Amino acid sequence: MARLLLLGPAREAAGVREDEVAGDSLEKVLAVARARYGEAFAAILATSQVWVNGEPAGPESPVAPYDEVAVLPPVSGG
Amino acid sequence: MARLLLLGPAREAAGVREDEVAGDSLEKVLAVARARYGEAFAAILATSQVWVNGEPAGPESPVAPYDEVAVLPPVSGG
Amino acid sequence: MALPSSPTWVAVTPEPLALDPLVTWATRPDCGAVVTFAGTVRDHSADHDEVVALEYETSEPHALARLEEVAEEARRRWPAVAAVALHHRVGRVELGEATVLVVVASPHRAEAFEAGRFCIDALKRTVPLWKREHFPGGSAWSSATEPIVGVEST
Amino acid sequence: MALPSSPTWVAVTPEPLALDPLVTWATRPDCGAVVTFAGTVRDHSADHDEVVALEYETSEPHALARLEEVAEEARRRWPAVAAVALHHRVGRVELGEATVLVVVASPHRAEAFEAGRFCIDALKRTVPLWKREHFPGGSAWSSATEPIVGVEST
Repeated sequence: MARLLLLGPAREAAGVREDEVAGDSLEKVLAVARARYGEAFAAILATSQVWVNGEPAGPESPVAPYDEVAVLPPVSGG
Repeated sequence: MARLLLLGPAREAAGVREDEVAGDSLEKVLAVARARYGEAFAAILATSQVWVNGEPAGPESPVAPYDEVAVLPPVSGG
Repeated sequence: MALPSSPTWVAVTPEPLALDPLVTWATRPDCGAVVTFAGTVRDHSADHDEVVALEYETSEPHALARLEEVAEEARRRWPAVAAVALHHRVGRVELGEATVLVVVASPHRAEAFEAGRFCIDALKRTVPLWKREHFPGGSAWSSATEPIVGVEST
Repeated sequence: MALPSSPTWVAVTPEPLALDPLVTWATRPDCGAVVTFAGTVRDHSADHDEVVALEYETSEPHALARLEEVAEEARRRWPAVAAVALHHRVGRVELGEATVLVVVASPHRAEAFEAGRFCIDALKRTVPLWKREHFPGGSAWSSATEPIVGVEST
């Protein structure tokens, strides 16, 4: 199970900050997340960057157990 | 008598910070100062700006009693 | 928030920020210039006529890693830069308080100004931070957002 | 050094300088950016391998008038600038201490950085201040000098 980290508006839309999700590619992990958290989350995910273990990743990226999948909506620091 | 204000290296070369000098033009006031304080002061005066009552002034500028004649060598603030 | 021995000091903290300790830390015997930037909470925003506080959310390890990268990149672009501190508040920050501090020390002022400007510009685009605006009667995420990018692309 | 009600605060003082009170003063509810510059005493100079302190001499009324003019000119060139503080030490300043502080607050950061840079550059060329360098065994006027010019020509 990958560890999901949902931040800012993604955390709010999902109703949870950390979760566990099955799937051996980023695409599969995110499909599970979309199904689990619903449309508001899916809309935010569509505009977000996704990191695997702190590195930007694409749909094909492999995901191993204990990998951290972080969903980062557009940022507003400073 | 004009009031002379000698600053920084000009003060040090003259040995005095404030003095009184006769003369109804800047040229005359500075000639008295040169004679009074000697060559080291004259050398510094040659590279200095001179203000009368806080405004840049030239040799022909009139100087009235109680006017302040300030000698400002090149600056090094900051 | 222990003082680091290396010349980069990054932090995300729920505590109020103060400049003087950072400037004292950044000042080096061989440096004559310290430039700082403080971002502060404004009473209005693009979305709301009245803002009473901001509230920042982050992932601390990811934020610290990116802040370190911003400092490294500043030093790579301006090698004379001697010390860089990047501190960001998290949690609720009241009107008038500082949300972020950038401190850059260098031998001369030109590179301190340039590197300071780079650091705050890069921080805003590369560090995982999300801002909620609190206004009378509620709160909402700021709409002043940018897709997060890598430090190398700033 | 009483707090002024106008948004310009200039001072020449023999007391140590601190940034946080100036930044607190400069921060306005409608401003989100405060840029500061601190000049500090370096351990060497163009003239001396070892410098232990600086000593500044001025004419306080003339220096204050010129500092006011620098602040006015910054506000004229960057009308969004909301608050400007320009404080300079006089007398002896030890290694590592700040000799001058520039603080500029404005709604956005671009003009705060630009106006801050302008203020320190203009201050150095227009304000009557003279620096002696103290080194082991003696002291001498700094040779890093510029003819004093009017603020309008900076």
